[in-house]
Amino acid sequence: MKFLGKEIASPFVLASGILGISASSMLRAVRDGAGMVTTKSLSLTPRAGHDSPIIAEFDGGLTNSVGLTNPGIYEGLEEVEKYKRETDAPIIVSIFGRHIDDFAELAKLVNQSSADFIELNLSCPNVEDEFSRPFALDIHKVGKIVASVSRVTTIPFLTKLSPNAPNIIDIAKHAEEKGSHGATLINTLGHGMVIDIYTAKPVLKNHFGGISGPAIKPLAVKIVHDAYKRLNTPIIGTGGVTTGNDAIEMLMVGATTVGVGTAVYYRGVDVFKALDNELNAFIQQSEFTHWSELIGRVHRD
Amino acid sequence: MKFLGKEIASPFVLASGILGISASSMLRAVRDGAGMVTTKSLSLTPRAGHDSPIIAEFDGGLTNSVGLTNPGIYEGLEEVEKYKRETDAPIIVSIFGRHIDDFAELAKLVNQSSADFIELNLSCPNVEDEFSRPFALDIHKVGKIVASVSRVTTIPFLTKLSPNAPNIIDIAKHAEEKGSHGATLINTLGHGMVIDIYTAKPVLKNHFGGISGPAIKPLAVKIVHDAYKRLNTPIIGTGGVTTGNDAIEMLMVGATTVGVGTAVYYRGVDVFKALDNELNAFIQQSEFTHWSELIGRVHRD
Amino acid sequence: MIKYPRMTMTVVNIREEANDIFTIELAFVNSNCDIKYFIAKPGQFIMVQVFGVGEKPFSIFHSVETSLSFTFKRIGSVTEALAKIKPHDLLTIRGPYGTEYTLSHGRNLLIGGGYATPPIRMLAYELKKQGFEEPTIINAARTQEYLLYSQEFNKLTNAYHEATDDGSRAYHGNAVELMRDLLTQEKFDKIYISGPEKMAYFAFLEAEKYGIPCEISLERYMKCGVGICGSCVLDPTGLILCQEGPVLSSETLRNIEDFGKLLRNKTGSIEKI
Amino acid sequence: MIKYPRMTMTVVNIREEANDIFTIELAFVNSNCDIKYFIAKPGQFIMVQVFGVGEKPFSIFHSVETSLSFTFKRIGSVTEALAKIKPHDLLTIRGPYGTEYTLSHGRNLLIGGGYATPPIRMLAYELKKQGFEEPTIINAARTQEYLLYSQEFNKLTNAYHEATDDGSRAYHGNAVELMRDLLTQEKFDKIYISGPEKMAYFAFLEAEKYGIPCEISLERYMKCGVGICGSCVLDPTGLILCQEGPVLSSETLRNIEDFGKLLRNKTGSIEKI
Ligand SMILES: Cc1cc2nc3c(=O)[nH]c(=O)nc-3n(C[C@H](O)[C@H](O)[C@H](O)COP(=O)(O)OP(=O)(O)OC[C@H]3O[C@@H](n4cnc5c(N)ncnc54)[C@H](O)[C@@H]3O)c2cc1C
Ligand SMILES: Cc1cc2nc3c(=O)[nH]c(=O)nc-3n(C[C@H](O)[C@H](O)[C@H](O)COP(=O)(O)OP(=O)(O)OC[C@H]3O[C@@H](n4cnc5c(N)ncnc54)[C@H](O)[C@@H]3O)c2cc1C
Ligand SMILES: Cc1cc2nc3c(=O)[nH]c(=O)nc-3n(C[C@H](O)[C@H](O)[C@H](O)COP(=O)(O)O)c2cc1C
Ligand SMILES: Cc1cc2nc3c(=O)[nH]c(=O)nc-3n(C[C@H](O)[C@H](O)[C@H](O)COP(=O)(O)O)c2cc1C
Ligand code: FES
Ligand code: FES
Repeated sequence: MKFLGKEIASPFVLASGILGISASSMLRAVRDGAGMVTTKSLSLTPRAGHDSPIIAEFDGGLTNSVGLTNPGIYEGLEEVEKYKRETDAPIIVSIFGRHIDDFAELAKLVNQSSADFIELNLSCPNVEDEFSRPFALDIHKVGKIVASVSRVTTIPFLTKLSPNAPNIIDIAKHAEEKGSHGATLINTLGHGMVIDIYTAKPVLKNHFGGISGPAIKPLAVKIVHDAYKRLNTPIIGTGGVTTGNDAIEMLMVGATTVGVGTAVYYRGVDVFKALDNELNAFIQQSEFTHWSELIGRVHRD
Repeated sequence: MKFLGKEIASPFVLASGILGISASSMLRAVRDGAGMVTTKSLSLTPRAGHDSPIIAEFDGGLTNSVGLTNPGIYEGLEEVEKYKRETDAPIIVSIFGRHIDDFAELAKLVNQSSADFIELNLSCPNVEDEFSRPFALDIHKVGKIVASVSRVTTIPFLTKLSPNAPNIIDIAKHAEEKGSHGATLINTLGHGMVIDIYTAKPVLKNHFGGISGPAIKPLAVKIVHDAYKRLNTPIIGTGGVTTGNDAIEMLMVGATTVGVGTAVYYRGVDVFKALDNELNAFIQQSEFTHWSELIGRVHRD
Repeated sequence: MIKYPRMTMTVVNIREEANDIFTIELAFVNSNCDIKYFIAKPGQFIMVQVFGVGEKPFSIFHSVETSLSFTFKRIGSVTEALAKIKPHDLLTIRGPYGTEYTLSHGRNLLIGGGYATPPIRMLAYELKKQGFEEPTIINAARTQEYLLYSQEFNKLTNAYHEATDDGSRAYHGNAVELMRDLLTQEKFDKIYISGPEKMAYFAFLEAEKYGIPCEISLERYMKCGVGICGSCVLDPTGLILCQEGPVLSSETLRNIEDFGKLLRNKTGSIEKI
Repeated sequence: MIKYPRMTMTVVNIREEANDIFTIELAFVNSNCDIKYFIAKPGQFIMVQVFGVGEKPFSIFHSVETSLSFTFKRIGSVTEALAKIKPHDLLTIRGPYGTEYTLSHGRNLLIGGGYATPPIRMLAYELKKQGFEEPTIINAARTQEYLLYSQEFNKLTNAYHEATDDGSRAYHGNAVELMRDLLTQEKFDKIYISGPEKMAYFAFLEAEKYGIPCEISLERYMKCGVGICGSCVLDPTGLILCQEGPVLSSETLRNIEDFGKLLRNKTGSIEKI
């Protein structure tokens, strides 16, 4: 099975921001059965992000305010080279900028690396105060960024969007028209807040964070479902996938591959092995012969 | 403790759409410890709503596509009279219209009844196809509806809003400025989809529905938190409250009372008794003497 | 945590019991769900979903570890679709939901009417299986074609009575009339009823005269089946039939003013029965 | 379902062990949480949160059903805030996380350095409690003021050794030098180490020369503590220290090229140790 021209061994993609700082942890995900990995979102300069606590669990998932911690694009791309020396499994480099122009500058650097794909993180809801509203809420800014990246890159790139935009499907379509080669749907839902009732204080140091995990799965499934009907490019369906059955839902509504983030919290990094097994068990008992036949199944008949 | 001038025995409010069709079921919630109840949203004419399945559970809550089933305002108000003959616990009549003008017409009828309050349901995400985008996403339409209702009513009314609006806090403030006496935050998050993987079909007959339950609690808590800072009117904090501790979070971020919907699914209609007990157990072990002291606690110091 | 999982089951068999009355047997498909099997009790129901058509409540007619069955009458869209089901098709169900008949020793009278007879059949089997005394059974229908399970009832008890509205077989008259006759001749300790609500209501009144406790299974329009939509609520007590019923005792029924008189339709409007 | 609940605990006691080194004892408040108590194992850690300031990992120093304690050095914002804590204040923790020292029979050498000594103290108590042979213990610090738990170690074994960098007490030199001396005189079956990473690294190299297996507790910048942020990952194996450590065996350490050399800072950038 190929994804944007590259062979993938499984539909599971390590989502951005989960263990994706070092080549070693991404290689581990691949050894454990991930078909593809995404780096932590990289910016032009290193960022410490927010102070801990950066995660607060609730009944249904996580709220996180990591705040885009990353060692910067240069050190990040060194990890990409280390990674590519060890495996053919595709790697997606996630990038984000403070200004619209930053994206093209970052994309150019990634384009010169051994990375397979780029992902534009337009939607991280954890740095609003600093960066004003996320770009992903504004269809025109998204269009502008995508067009600028399209002009400077030769490797395919995906656009990652926020479920906070009521018009997310229109935005995804607009991005496609401006040159995006695929969509990663969805980023965390913003914002969530968890209160410690004994001290009457927010648990997160940054007070609030993006919501991920099983809680957002039906939202992600609906968005991927609708996007599949409008888009001609592949979708990395991401949001709350924790079991093989969740992944099957995601594929059936139209995801080409399936992003896995918070499930690593619940089931450890070898969740990829478990997901592969669960998916294969289903395929074996079904009329299907390969997981790719599940893609978009809900839209048939 | 008074809510908009009416005495309430507990902070717990039966949320709209849960068992709220008949006086008898609302009286039951009151007997079980609810301080206040909300009717199912009523429209000018009866509505059958969507066909079953109208609920699809996922790991974290429910998706529902009830589709605003209701016997119409006239029969609905008869139930209100039956209810008020039996109890002093306040009743909120939830109304929704197809057109902007419907709200004032409905509100006039409620104003003549024994109802204590009105709630404008501007945000039900289950009837979009029929009614185009929910009013709650459009700040100007919300303002218009609120102003029109304000002109024809003498009893206080609340505005119920949708978390799908990225500017929900601005909308709530605008509604307040136009005459709304309180805000009910939040309605279900739209839209969620649950797929049956053995048939590759959406579980809900209507394919998708609004998301409620623990999954939306951190989102609701954040919205109530932010609204408390901006509004001068009371908030019915609603979304995912399932335990006494959840209610304490909601009060601490600024809810004056706490809406309870999906918890009835998980814990039965006597959930109100359980919530009261759990809240009181906390109060007894704390430095507080009454639950009302918890309101807005997070914003102190 | 899913509180009420849906189970996708395979159709083993469908047979027409009488004109427009069908029985479907379903088998658990082990891999499909966390729930590998359940055994329902007489009186309980399941929500059965036909994809693309709808989901409706049906009483369980037979339930063992590997399979379960229900009987239905073709009257609307879902039952229309169910009647067209073929073996090996998949159906999704949830449940079992609701209260059950409580088995008790003594002289029991079981009354089943029309296509609401399945819970009575299941109850009769259960009484036998658990070694209770042979009950007296009344099975009533409009015409003889609609008398379900006659042979089985005959084997389950020596005191089996039938009634048809048109007199096409056995007693000429309805279940309540036959019951009235029986009550003048015999003493019963308990009466179990499942049938059209009017019939059940008049049977209940009759039993009250004699001071005999009943357990009666009621039907209401049920949209959710899990106690939140409110469409099945009974006045004035606010009883939630999908959870606290469908089987109700005489003590409960005495307080239900709606019983035999009013129900809520699809919109929640009150209608006469 | 919460996988890793937070527990709000009451401060029972805070004491200054040495200059800038404090021990806090926390008590479980029964009603606060689903978890009524836990008993941690030597080597495990907790994430301790001071509201409004931050959350950092600390080794557990002592753990019984009703309470637990940790020792910390005042070096930054969280430890600064912790040093100001008073009895009856509340602290929120989560854990215990991570791997533990595995107790084994034979001649054990325990090496603790500076404020990383707490797990070694807890291990020594556990060995005694479970009736293992008396271990040899090396306790090292910059100066005598920083030699923690001297009296207790003295009671726990007859083979207790101290070292100070400045020679202000006992052996003049660091832990590795003292260890080197001991190894020439005695044979050990296993070595347990907790201390600054450079010290641990050289102690490990020494043990490798003699072929003695070690268990060593490492520290890395830990933001999440639960295996998702990636800040604690060790190269080139991708070992996730917060989950698969902090206690690592010699077999594991042989494959960690970062050990004693490199770590990731707050941004994830690689720095020399
Ligand atoms: C607890 C319970 C157990 C049941 N068990 C059985 C069973 O074992 N076998 C069986 O055949 N049926 C049973 N029913 C009734 C069954 O659910 C309905 O017949 C079903 O709605 C038919 O679905 P449909 O889509 O084919 O018809 P619809 O289009 O839904 O209905 C056709 C007509 O029947 C009316 N109607 C539907 N359901 C009800 C109801 N519950 N009460 C009053 N009027 C109704 C509708 O208003 C309409 O006029 C049971 C109902 C309940 C509540
Ligand atoms: C598993 C584990 C167990 C620990 N146990 C203890 C203990 O029992 N007692 C104790 O005092 N400390 C312990 N630490 C270290 C402790 O977590 C740090 O000292 C803590 O970060 C101090 O927080 P702060 O906010 O006061 O200082 P910060 O402002 O966070 O740190 C001050 C300085 O120390 C550096 N630093 C902080 N944490 C680390 C780290 N983990 N690795 C390398 N450099 C770091 C920072 O970069 C900075 O330069 C442990 C760490 C780990 C990972
Ligand atoms: C701790 C954490 C950190 C994340 N960091 C990033 C990030 O740096 N860039 C990004 O595009 N998404 C980031 N995400 C979002 C995930 O990639 C993913 O889109 C989201 O969590 C939904 O998927 P999940 O439910 O499987 O976690 C992060 C999520 C979590 C939980
Ligand atoms: C089955 C169901 C029906 C609902 N119907 C209505 C409705 O008619 N009007 C309305 O304003 N909200 C309706 N809601 C939304 C709830 O009132 C509430 O705002 C939402 O479910 C979030 O709260 P919860 O998580 O406690 O359920 C409904 C919710 C559910 C689950
Ligand atoms: S069917 Fe919905 S409450 Fe009973
Ligand atoms: S501290 Fe986050 S992965 Fe270990």
